[in-house]
Amino acid sequence: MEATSSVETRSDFTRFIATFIYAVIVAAGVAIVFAKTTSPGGARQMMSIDLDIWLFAGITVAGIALRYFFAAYSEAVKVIACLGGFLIFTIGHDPMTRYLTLSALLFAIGMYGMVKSRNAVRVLMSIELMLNAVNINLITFARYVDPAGVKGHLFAIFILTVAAAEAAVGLAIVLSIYRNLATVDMDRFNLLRW
Amino acid sequence: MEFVNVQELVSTGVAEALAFYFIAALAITLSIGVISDKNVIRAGFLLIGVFGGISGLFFLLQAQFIALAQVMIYAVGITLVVVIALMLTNPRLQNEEAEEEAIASSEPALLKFLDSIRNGFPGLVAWIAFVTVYMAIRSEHWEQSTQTIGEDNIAVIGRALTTDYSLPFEFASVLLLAALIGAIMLAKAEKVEDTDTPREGIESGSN
Amino acid sequence: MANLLDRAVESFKRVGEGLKTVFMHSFREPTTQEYPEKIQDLAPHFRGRLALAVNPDTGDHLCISCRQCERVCPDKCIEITAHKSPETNKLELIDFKIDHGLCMFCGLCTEVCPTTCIINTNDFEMADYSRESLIYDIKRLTLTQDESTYYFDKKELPRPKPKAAAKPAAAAGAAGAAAKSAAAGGDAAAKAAAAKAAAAKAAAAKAAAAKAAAAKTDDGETKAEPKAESKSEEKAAEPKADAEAAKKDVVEAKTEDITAEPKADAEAAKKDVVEAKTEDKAAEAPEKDAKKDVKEAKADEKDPE
Amino acid sequence: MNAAEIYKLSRLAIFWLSVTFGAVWVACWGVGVFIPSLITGKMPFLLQVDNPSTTVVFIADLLRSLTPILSLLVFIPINAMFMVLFERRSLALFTVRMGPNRHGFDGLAQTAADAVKLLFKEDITPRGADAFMFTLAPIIFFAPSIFGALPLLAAVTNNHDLFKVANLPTGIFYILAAASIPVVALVMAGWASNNKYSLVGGLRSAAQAISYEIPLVLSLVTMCLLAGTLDVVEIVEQQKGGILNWNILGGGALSGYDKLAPYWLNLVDTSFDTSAMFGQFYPVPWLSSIMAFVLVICTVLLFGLYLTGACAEINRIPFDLPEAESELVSGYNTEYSGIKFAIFFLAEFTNLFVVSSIATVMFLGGGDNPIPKWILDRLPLEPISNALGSLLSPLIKDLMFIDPATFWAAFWVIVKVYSIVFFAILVRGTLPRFRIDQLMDFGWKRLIPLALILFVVVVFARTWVVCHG
Repeated sequence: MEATSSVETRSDFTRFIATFIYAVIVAAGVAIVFAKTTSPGGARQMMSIDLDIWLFAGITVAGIALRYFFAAYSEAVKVIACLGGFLIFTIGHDPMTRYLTLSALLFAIGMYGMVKSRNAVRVLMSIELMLNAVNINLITFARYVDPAGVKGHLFAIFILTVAAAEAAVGLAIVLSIYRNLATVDMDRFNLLRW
Repeated sequence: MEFVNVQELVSTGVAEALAFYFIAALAITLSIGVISDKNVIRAGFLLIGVFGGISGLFFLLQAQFIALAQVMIYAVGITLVVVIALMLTNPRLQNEEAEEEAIASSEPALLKFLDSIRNGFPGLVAWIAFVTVYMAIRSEHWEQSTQTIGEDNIAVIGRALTTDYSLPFEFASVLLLAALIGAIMLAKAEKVEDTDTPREGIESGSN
Repeated sequence: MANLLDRAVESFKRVGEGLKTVFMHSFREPTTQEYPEKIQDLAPHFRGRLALAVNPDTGDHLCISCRQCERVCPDKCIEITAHKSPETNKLELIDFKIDHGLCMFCGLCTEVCPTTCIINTNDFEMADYSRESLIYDIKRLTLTQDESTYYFDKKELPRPKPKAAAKPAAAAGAAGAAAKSAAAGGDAAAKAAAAKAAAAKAAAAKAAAAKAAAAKTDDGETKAEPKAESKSEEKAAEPKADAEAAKKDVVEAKTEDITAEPKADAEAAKKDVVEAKTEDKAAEAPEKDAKKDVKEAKADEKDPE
Repeated sequence: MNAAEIYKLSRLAIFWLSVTFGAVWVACWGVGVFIPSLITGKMPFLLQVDNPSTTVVFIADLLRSLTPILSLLVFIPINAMFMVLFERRSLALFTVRMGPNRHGFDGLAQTAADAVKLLFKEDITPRGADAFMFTLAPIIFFAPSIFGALPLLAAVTNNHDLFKVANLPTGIFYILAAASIPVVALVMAGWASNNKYSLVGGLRSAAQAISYEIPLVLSLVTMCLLAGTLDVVEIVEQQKGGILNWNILGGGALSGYDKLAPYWLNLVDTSFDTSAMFGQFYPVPWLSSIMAFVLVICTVLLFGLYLTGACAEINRIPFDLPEAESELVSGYNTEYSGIKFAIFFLAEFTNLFVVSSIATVMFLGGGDNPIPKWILDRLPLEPISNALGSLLSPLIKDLMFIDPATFWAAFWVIVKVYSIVFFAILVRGTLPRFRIDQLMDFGWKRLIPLALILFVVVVFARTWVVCHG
């Protein structure tokens, strides 16, 4: 996505190597966390409190750098960063935190996609993704905090309903805009200028 | 000889963790595909994969009803999304995007740098949101219950929907009806001659 | 609402009827035949593989090497090798080749054959592995005596006489005269004809008329008006009402759709012509005779108009 | 009369189905009973292990749990092969032809030959196609028909010990969810083929599936309402006891008549107070009796509705718009060849089988004997079954090789399923294809209102009648 001069100048081999190096870096980060949590007396809570966040920040910066200066493959970097970050954050945690972290990650991805995309249909898809992330959250709480009640399930059902309605109306709006403007590009929707 | 309860096998320890990580990896990878795939139709199909993974997570969380509803609604619903995306997107639009990117890449260095910072802004926001939410999750300690969700979960849901939650249920039905009518009204072609000749487009509208 | 219900019930009934009909079809005998096990009964005049018949009674080869088939063949797929025997001063057949890869099964060769030697059999399974093997030599072409009997019976061909029985020239003359008179004089001529050849002659006369009709429709050889066709058929048929075989033929001819299948009719008739001649050993230039007959018959027909 | 061909077809069906079932039966028994017993030392006379290790026990349990999937994996391809032949021969009967009868026993090897041919054909991916999606589509199309059929397996085998694991409390909902997945695969196949015919086929299938899923689901939901549960095993359990107890005839609305029939026919002592029993089933005498018959009419209509919706859902004639040969070459599978096409073909027939099985379980009482119990009791079956039981008792006791209840359940299920399949073939032989606008009109303007009306009527009628469940 980022249009940089390095994209044109780097060869495919360099880009691949950069991506690979990035994968190795992330794997190293994951290994550090894994070693910390599995070492004797190294329960998750005993870990220095911000290590995982610093590690995640580190791999993010490394990813941006490799992407910007060595033109590593954009999608691959994103996938590796997300998977690595997810592992760093969840290894050694109880299941509930795992689910909640996944939910947060999916929500963040959906948010990024919603802001970033120019295609209106893709924006709708991102919104669906965010709603689903919320659903995971609700069901997780229903499972681990209140198994006897079904409030989480009920809210999830209502969210499904709203999501379906939102998809229908959203697509209808997109369709109608497309009829008028012959585009689904979000940047060109200037109907509400005044 | 005792039989193995498959659900118990899944919900205890290692097997569940393995299944969780597998599904999570799938969902994360596919959702990144959704937001970054060049082809929006392909992105739609990947989104179905994400939803399938999430419904698998619901199965792991013993929420069978939600999992199945997820499959049923999204398998058909998202197919619709894809179909509409299919009808709306033509190769010409994608080419335009590529052209604009090419124009953007030929700007002077400083502008380009500023541009890339601007481009990176959504990523930054998402990153901060994720880390913040994670820190909140980590710092909070919920009292976790050890019991599992009962088999008659669906009956409980049904009863709750028709007794305690009947008002939101009705609201949801009204919302759906309104959405249905609204969607039909919006999507209906007004006149025959309007359908194939779009009104004055962006070119003339952007002056 | 009531209308809707009526229509619903009506449509259910119709669909049910359709389902019932289709289901009842499953109790009908299949119309398909399992080919290699069951071979359909083919019509006697089915034009299958060509073959050379032998005399059903004596087993003599019927071919006299007249080369008429070779000449008439549109595809030039027949090749006859013959030489003149120094002793009898007659043509002797050495080889007879038919390339079935070229043959289009028009049946012209069987029509012109004066001795009913070359015939169309009912065999249609000629698939082979190479083009060369589709060229049949005399060995493969010649039928056995039994097969010849079968085809002669089936096609209702008159049995040829043994070779050395009658004098060819005289018989030919008689036959020619008889045919001419039959065509020209009609009733009286037919009665006057010799009792022995009555049936054959009548048939010949009728065949001549039929051939005339066919010729008119098929090619522009003769310029008769279309009107004359049906009339000529009847006229030609009337005179020979007394002859039994001829009568039968006439009935058949009448029942058949004349305008639709004049060709087939003509073929059958032509064969009769050939038979008549063969019986009288009219080996020399029989076609000319037939043509003459035809012309005369035509002239006759035109007269009344 | 065409007795010969009909005889041949039925002989073929009996022979082939018994072979298939024998194979599946042996496979299930071997994996689910024999091997676990062997490795845990429970096998008499063979291997005596006193205390098997936990690993061995775990493997044995795993094998048992995998039996349902295994049986489906064995059963589905073989059965689909037979169904292709069955369909071709039945269509031949209807169109006064012979059908394939050359290879093997009455053409039995014909489909096998076709399958082998398809497997060895070149697998072509068109230029410009999305290769990944193109390959994924047949798999997504086929997989749900295997996984979706799992609860049915438990239902049709009388909840046999081996198949218990396959059951889910959400049974029918699970099946419906699985059944809605293939449409995604069709759109995917249509889009990925880079061919406009395929694309139109895929889009049509999406539109059609969305339209006809509503009446389909509504009819099944109504039956679930009548039964009071989503669990297919329980639904089958409720319908036991003869044809009058089946869901197609009011879901037990007539079971009062069924129960009272022997008394009215003077088959048992007449001193029994029938009116009390009648009142038990039909609390408000006249209204209840009428409502029972209203229910019967409704459920029969719902059965027809289900069959129609199912026919459209699996793209069979007269609803095969997505693959209309005369308009779209072959629709979504135009570009497919070789093994991918074979998978599409296999899945289509499997879907037909699964859909018929759902109808059997939901409407026709699963593996239930159609003869009412009070007639069955009067038949001299007991001595026969006793004799058979004593004959086979060593097998039954130790190795559970033959379980008569399961056997008869499987037998009746197959009879019912194949009757529905035969009916589908008959419909295919009779009705011409719809036009796309007729299809949509029929779905939205006729079937969905009908389904809603029936739903409401059933809800009201049910309050007056005591149904099972």
